[in-house]
Amino acid sequence: MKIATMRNEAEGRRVMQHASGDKRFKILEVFMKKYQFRQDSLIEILHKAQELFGYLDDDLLLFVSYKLKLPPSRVYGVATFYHFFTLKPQGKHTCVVCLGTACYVKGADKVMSAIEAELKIKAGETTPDKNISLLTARCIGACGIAPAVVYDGTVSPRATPEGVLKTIKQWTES
Amino acid sequence: MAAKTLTINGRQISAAEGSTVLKAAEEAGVEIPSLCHLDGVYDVGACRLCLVEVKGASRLLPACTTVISEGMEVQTGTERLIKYRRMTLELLFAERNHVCSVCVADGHCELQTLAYSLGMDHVRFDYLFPKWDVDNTHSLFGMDHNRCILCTRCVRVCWHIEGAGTKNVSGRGGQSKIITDLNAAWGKSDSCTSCGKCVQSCPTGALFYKGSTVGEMVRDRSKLEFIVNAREKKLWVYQD
Amino acid sequence: MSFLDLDEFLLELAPRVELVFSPIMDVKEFPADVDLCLVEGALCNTDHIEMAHKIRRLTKAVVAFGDCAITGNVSAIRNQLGLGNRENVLQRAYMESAQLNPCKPALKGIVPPLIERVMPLHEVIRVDYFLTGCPPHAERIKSFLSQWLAGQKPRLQGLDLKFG
Amino acid sequence: MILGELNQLRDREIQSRKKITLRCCMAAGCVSSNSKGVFEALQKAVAESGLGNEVEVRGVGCMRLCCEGPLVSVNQDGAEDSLHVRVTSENAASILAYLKGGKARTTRVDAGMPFFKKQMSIVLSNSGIIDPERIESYIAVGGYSALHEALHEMTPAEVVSMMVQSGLRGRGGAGFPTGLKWDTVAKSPGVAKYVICNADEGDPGAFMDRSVLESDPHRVLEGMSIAAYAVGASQGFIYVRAEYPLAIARLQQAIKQSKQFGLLGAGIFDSQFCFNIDIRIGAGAFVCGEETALMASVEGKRGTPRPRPPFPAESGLWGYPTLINNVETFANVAPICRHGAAWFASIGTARSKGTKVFALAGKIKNTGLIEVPMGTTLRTIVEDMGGGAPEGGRIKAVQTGGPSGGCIPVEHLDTPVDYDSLSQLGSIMGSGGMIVMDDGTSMVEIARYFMEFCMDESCGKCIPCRAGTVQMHRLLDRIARGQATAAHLARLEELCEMVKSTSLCGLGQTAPNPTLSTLRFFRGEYEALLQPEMPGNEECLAGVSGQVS
Repeated sequence: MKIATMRNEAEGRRVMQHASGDKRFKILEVFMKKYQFRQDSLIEILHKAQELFGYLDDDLLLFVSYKLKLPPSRVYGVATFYHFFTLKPQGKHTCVVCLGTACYVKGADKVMSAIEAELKIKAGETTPDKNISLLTARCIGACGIAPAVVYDGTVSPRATPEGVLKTIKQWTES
Repeated sequence: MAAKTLTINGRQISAAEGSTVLKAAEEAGVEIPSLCHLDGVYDVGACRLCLVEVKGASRLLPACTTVISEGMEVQTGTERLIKYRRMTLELLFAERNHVCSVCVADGHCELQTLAYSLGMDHVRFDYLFPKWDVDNTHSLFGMDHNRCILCTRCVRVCWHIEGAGTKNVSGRGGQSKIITDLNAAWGKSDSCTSCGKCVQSCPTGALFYKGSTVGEMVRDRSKLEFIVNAREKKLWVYQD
Repeated sequence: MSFLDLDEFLLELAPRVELVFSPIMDVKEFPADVDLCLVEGALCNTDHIEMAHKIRRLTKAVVAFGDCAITGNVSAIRNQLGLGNRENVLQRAYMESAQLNPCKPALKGIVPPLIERVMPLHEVIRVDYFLTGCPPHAERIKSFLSQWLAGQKPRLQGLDLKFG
Repeated sequence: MILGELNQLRDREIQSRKKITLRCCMAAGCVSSNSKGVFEALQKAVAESGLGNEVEVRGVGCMRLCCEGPLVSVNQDGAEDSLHVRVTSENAASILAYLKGGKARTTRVDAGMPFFKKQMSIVLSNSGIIDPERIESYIAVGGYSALHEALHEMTPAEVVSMMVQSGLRGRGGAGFPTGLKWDTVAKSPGVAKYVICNADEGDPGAFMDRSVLESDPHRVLEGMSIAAYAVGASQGFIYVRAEYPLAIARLQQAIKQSKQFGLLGAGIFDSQFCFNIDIRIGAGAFVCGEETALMASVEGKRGTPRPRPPFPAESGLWGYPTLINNVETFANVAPICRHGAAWFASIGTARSKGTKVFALAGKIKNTGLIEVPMGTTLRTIVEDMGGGAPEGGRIKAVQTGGPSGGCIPVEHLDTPVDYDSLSQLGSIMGSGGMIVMDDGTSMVEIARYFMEFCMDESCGKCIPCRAGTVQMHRLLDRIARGQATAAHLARLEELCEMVKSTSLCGLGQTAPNPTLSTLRFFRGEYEALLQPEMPGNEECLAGVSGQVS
């Protein structure tokens, strides 16, 4: 555990900080303070932590459990319960294929298979070169434009296997 | 304390107000099967084995979390309930790798006992044969996830009685797993006090004393009850 | 072996039943019109499956005899090792675990082709009775056979249904 | 804020309106088709054409015909003039040319087509009309006047009784009478009480709540405030899916504005009533739509449900009485307050009052959002409004209720849409997802798809759901692959019944519904995939017959 005790010169008292000196921990701490370090804010804190760091590693989860005064097992249990949190680093690009019912009946499964075949990875995995992570969603609520695919956070309508492969190829070639 | 009168399987009984159906039945000598209930810790109503029929209720109700009321009419062993309980056990046996013949808890296992008492002589669902780890890193105890039924008794005793919060559940659905701290090796746990309460609470052979071999893992639940009674009722002298 | 633990009951049994097929008998073909067949062991290879179907066709009452036949038991542990296919099983058994002369049986017809997944008997054929235990205790066998010989539908309960 | 100020704001906003309004859809569906680009192009074109005094470009919420987005609606003197579809940033400017008598290079659709004309708007009455990012825009259409009325002219008990009389039932799926729920919470003793808005719209294929939040967030806040007043709560939470970033942003904005205007916080409308709302963002767990799981998640825990009773109305968030309603339910509250319970109760059928918003999607020409009175037939929705199957297809079934619902075959299209009729057909109203399937859709595949969904989303707490969904999925998969016998099908049905009866929460209890309903209406499709059993082995795997026990 890389949490160190440091002396806060200005206030003349000892405070706990993350030993790495990584600024992002400070930002996260400020965010936690906004929630008064309330234990029920755990999920919001984890959202913020993932936004800052990209994924939740052990060190980060320990920091959160320390600050929120929660058992580490509880924090880990919550972080692994929800699909949205990832404990592994993601690729440079993310491609989320919506597999909601509307997208499914309009051929999202074919779009998915095309990407899996092209990248040779399965849903939930990242290419070995850490370039692209392939993810699925259980409905992003964009059923009117099904099938929907989300490239790096931007929703794209009416996906086809050909269209998706074009975007993927741009990523693999750049 | 006020008492409530109710009928269980047609027999009129009375029990203290606020009792659960499970407790009232137990006091009246009616056994209701259960795997997640453990005296001394809060109930979660998860195993669904203690489901009973209550007249007027639209659904089956878990005896462990249903509080008795005046005039309640409870059936604990209808054909339908027995059928469901048997299927629940079959689902459990198929879910992980419960191989009684090589299990440390053989002969002392609540899952096994329920199986034969409910007449489960074979499992009609596909065995899933998942690959789960065995954590043997702790100096005193071991955990074989292959035999875990996710009743969460260990999680509850660790939090509720020991107060360590070492154990919890990670993942979800069929991928749920009992973890130690941040999914660490048990032997490396910072928070585990090695009190052994989780081992005492386990209904199957998932948690065991190291060194026990087939059929040797016998548990003493009275220790758990003792410590709970000691704290809650100030009964600090162990009574047989 | 636990069948032999029946001791004197075997003598009682002898005049009342005709043993027509068994591993300890020199009979190659499974005969027709069998009244009762106690099937031991899980199904691991194609011969087992063929045999199971033959038994079912020619037998009135089939008993899954012992935990292996009922659950797969220890013989099904290879399923959870995730070995994936029979080649890997042979590799593990004959090569990796061998202490001397590692070599895989290669000649055709010696080892029947292994099936991908070890199965309990009832996954393949209809089973009339299940006699649990590893091994099933002699008392349990005796109770079962006595009821059956008396013309009843055998019923076992309580501890007589215990696995392991 | 007092009433006078509210009215002043309203009047000022109305006066500032221009002769012509160009409404550009800025809800998630259209945004993904670059409606932002269209919006900017329109603004630029207005500025360049010097029509700034006459023409206002307004970003609005959902205009419903999502499949044709981005949508731009032209309104002159308060009446809709034309609706432009699939507008691009390139051809957007030509709409201005059209206004000056020229020709628009955009495609137009008939705003009088049945898709629009057969709708009846209560929940969506402001959707596509007001700017969801400006509270003034909501106030201009009478927003927050209902809250004022409730606070100053009604007692909490009167508000509850009004809800009871309106006959409103929960729009989240189960259809529990809303008034009864409010009444229970109001009567439950507690030093604290909470109001939760369930915006964890998890049903795949449903996007009504997203649209309401993106198009008219203040309506939900106002509904929650009225509810809080009625039950005596001072803190509210909106639990919204992380998959809806735009809805979250608009809600945050709306809460901020409401606080600035004194419509949230202490002493609202100069009364004793204090109410605050916090947003809780879900993290991708369908089970959190179940109210006890949702509360666990709001408390920052694993979203696992717990047995009921005790019901949340008696013992909910942190053990205090808690009112949980869905987005659409809260969205109905302010209109009921404004127009009265009798007005609301006059709409719909005997046991299902008001309107229902549906997300129409799948193999159908017009996909998008519709709001119709309860009791409208499926045929009206699918054939008249939806325009039937796309070219070459024939409608086979309509799926309602998502993974908890069922498939209604085309023969039953004349069924009126209300809670009871749908449940008689083995489906449920659900939250409002309506997926149309055509000839090309295999019903066994659909059942397997939903079972896989439930299996992945099972929280793992109770055994029937955790292990039962896995086994049901295996059986469905085996059937779909053509490797099953009649015995497997019998086993599947037996297991469906068991999981339905024994699971802890709604997820498990309803997980078998898509399978059971497709079995009920499309059994032939299952049977066509079955293999014959080997002779002498017919009962193999058939279940409990003939065993020792």
